[in-house]
Amino acid sequence: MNTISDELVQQHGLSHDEYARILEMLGRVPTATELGIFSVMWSEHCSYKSSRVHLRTLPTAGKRVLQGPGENAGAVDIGEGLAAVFKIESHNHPSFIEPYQGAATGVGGIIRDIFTMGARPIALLNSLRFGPLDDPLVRRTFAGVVAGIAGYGNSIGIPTVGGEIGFDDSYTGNPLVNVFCLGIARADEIVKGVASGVGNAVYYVGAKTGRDGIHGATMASAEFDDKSADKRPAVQVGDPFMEKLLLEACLEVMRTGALVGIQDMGAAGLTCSTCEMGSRGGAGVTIDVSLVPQREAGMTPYEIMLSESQERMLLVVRRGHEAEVERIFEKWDLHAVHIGEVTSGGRLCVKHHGEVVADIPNAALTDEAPVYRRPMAEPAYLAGARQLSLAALGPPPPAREVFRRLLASPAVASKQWVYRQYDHMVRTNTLVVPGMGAGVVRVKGTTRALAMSVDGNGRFVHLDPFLGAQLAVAEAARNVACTGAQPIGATNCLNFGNPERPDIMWQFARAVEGIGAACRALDIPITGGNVSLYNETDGRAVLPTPVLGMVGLIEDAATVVRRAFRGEGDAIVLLGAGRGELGGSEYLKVVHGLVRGTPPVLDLELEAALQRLLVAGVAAGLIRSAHDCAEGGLAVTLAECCFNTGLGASVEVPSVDVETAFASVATLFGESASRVVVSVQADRTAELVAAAQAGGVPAAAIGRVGGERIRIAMAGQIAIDEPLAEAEDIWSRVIGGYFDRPRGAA
Amino acid sequence: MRARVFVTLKPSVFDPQGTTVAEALHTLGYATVTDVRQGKYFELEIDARTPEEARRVAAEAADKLLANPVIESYRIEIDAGAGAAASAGVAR
Amino acid sequence: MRARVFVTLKPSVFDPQGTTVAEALHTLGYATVTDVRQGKYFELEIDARTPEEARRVAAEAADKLLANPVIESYRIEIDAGAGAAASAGVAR
Amino acid sequence: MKFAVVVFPGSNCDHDAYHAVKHVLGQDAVFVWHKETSLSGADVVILPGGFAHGDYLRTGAIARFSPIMQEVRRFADARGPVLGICNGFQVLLEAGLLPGAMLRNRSVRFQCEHVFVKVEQTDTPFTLGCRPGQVLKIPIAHGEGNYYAEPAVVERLERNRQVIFRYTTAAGAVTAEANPNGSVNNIAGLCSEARNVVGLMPHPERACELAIGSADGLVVLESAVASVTQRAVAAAR
Ligand SMILES: Nc1ncnc2c1ncn2[C@@H]1O[C@H](COP(=O)(O)OP(=O)(O)O)[C@@H](O)[C@H]1O
Ligand SMILES: [Mg+2]
Repeated sequence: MNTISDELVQQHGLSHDEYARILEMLGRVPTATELGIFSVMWSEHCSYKSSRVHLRTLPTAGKRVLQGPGENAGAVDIGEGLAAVFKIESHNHPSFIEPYQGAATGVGGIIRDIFTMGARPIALLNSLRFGPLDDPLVRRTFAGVVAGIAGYGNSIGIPTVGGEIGFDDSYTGNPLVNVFCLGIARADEIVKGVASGVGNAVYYVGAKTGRDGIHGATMASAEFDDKSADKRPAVQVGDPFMEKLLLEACLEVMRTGALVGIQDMGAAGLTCSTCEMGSRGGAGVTIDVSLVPQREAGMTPYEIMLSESQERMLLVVRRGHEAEVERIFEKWDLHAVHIGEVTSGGRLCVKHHGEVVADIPNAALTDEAPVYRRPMAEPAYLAGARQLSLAALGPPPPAREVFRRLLASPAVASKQWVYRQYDHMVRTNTLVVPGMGAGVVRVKGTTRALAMSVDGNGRFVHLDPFLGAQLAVAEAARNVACTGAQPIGATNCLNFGNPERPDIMWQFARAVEGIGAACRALDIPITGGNVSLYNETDGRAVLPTPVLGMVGLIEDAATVVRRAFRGEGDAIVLLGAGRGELGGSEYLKVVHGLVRGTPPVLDLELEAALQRLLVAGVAAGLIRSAHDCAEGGLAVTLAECCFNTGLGASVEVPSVDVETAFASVATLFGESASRVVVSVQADRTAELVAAAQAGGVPAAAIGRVGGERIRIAMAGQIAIDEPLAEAEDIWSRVIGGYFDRPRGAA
Repeated sequence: MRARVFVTLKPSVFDPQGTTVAEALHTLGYATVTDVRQGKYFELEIDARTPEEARRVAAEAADKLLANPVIESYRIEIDAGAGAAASAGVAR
Repeated sequence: MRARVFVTLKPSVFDPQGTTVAEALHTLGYATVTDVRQGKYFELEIDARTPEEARRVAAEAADKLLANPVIESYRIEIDAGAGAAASAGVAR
Repeated sequence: MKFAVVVFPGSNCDHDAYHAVKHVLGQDAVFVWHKETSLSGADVVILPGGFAHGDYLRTGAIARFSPIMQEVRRFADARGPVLGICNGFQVLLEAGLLPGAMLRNRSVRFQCEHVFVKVEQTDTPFTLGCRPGQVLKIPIAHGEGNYYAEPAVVERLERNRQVIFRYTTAAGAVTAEANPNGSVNNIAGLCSEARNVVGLMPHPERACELAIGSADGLVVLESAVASVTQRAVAAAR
């Protein structure tokens, strides 16, 4: 009879009460393998035990939703019998420990989630957060993460069509690496992660199982501290070549009808895939781990069940079709191994050379895993941080200087150094490439296209989690609407600190409420997502960072617009109105080193009207370019519309009504929401303005495209007047400047 | 002085490149090659007076840049001069 | 038996990776590192009875696959057994 | 007219080449798996881009041993038009069907961007529809496209007019700035001595429709069609 010490229970990240529940559920002391299985399945990462009660409140239904949360990825109907299958995943902790491999395996993982559903992945995006680039260690992490994303995505041949990058001290020891993937499937051929049909064969295919990543799932659920070094052998190395073979072979197998269900082995590896598939199918699964292909000698059942080796899939194959499936995998130089069967009775039974080493009801590991309603309390910092007295800041620097400093801020500056490393054109679908707004890919065989954007703003959420999260939803949706796409579904990745702290839990809960409220108002269902908690270093949490991944549908791919101005003489129209809001802005951060104030107000009705106007205006060929105002406000937005075009702009903007000393910077750099800079053929300006007014959207023709300067006047006075080439030069060199030697230097 | 630095993946770390090379060798008929591990190899020319000094510089370079301590280990050999025998390597 | 194969770019071939490493080392303050060349390193486990046989297999593998003669040359060392001294390398 | 697109494990621009040939150009296209031993009676062979065998070891190093490569060699020896794009070019180099080798990009990073290449020679099956000196805007997407050959070989290539594409400015000037990866003499593409085998790093198949940024690459595929037609006419005479 084995015994389990308190210490062992603790090492497995299980609380006293949780262990007591295991004893009760099993009616006996667990075996070591069972203890390991419980520990990973009941970890925060796999069980969502702290977040589940909140996530349940998100709106997940909609007329296009084909698959909501609960499967490997969500799916929405995009017409013509097709579905867009998409999801976002975090790989934060692994990317800190080993940036290249951590990011690479993050990409690998989310791609598997998509093709597991029977969809061919056609686009990747990523949302990244780092500490300041002045820190050499941060630079190393940054370069490693970007190279890892490139290394995996490029090799497997899925274009990375967009993303975003933010910087803040709080991410220095805990970067965020969130990867989004979208694939296309036939709507009636979506494959699920189910095991059913007693006697059907369970197959293992892909890379061999090694000792890597053991405890990876529990690691992602524990705060970093000095002791985390002990857990470090848990680094997984990605093999994109293997994944490419798996991708092609699995899609081929799916076309045969031989498959009952399939799931990738991600976090918690074989454990998670077996019990989740069984649980979804209302069946049991019995496997013999001695049959699992192993990379190292002498692996124990515990290790095999918990290994997080990458590029592995679990399949349930209809009886009688085994040879057909094996043959397809052989063609791709993969060996599918029959490791078990589907059983009745709903238990996960693990054998080792025929001897039972674990026997657990699936439900105990999935539906009946612990769920906590953790205590919440408004954080103490909030009241103070929300106070912002502009007067106390002293006089602001001249607008021209602020403009230049903002263009040189890594958060605003061109990300070309990054996305040039990503193959963003492979598959020849990319209509809008990175740097030109939301990524847009066409759907071959149809007239349609899909726009995608990932957005989040940790500062806003830090200052008001409810509003900040709403703003993230609005920005992501607005970004896709700027291309002409109707937002039709979203996924989210919630990156927060330690949920056992009431103030963090409060941030989390409020942010989820905000996402829900905004999605309801904009009529956008959430079809899935990911939660990453314990993003802390030595007790200090990252800025609370919910990231929204938004998908929009464009009926006629030929109408797509980008952010760049199109032609000399076009009129520039500002949709929406500025209120001069500087709370949480890039301006305050860059110029005054502050994260303070209240985020911009958000009128969701106006936001919805604005997005409707954009979609209709683009479809009608009226709007020729569109770019939303985000970090850096109107002035930066205007500049970005000029960059990469050789076209300047000259505008006169109405001054906002704030303290006079700050009127200029608030007008130019304030980050009021629901604003978009569009361009329109000059003789159609009135048409657009009228359409806006009819839709209830403020609109003002503020100037025209052309010339070689960026000129912004306010109240009759020139505030900014910069040569386009100089501004573009500043903006385009920032990130590369941290990594590349200046040309000509010895 | 020349330092030769061999960087290899730690034994427990998966080596997809080595695995792929091994498979290719099998396809080519080299069945007796039972395992392949692929690593990196650096030759550093170091302006040092003593082999010890060269080794110290090479080790620092390896620690900071050439090897990734999370997944790799390295070994250094010093060629004191052209034609001189390699001094014994020190692994870490 | 273990064969160690070092593949290096021929001296006449520009080595972008080595150059980048050298620059990075200079940035880190290692001015005494005057040149860096980066190559590949393979460890082949070979089921061979004699070191000569292992060397022959390794050389064939290098000729056919591991090195590209247009830009690279290689060197082989054989570890006859654990703890045994490396036999002298043969370059080509 | 039939194009064969060879698929190695790890090829990932196979669908792009297929799409360009079949749906943009309107010609017949078939995928040919690397383990096959027949090119299915194709008139033109494309070795597409990607990461054959993961590009582990060296780009193209393992792919050259694939069974289909014997057929490709036979086809090339019979003067059939063979186009190697990016990874396909690298395979041709490793297989010895074209001279030289690829080094890491000078930047030591993968680069994906539109570049300009000048068509240096129009007497190959893949450039005969070009104007001499025509500049094409075509994307690159590679980490190892830094072409190298020994000086004597480069000299011979130049003398034999085997350099088919060169990286240039938009105006066709051969400058160091226009060279994205450090290739010797700004070489972006080559042909064999018999001129029927062409390899290039840029991706013409990704530049066949304006909607995706450029249609300048289409002329490369159109040339192949014209060349096969010409050969057929010549043979009939
Ligand atoms: N990590 C990244 N990967 C790929 N593309 C990126 C990345 N970061 C930024 N981009 C691209 O750069 C452009 C500007 O990004 P951002 O400033 O966040 O845009 P916006 O303000 O419109 O949200 C976008 O087109 C985006 O897709
Ligand atoms: Mg953004």
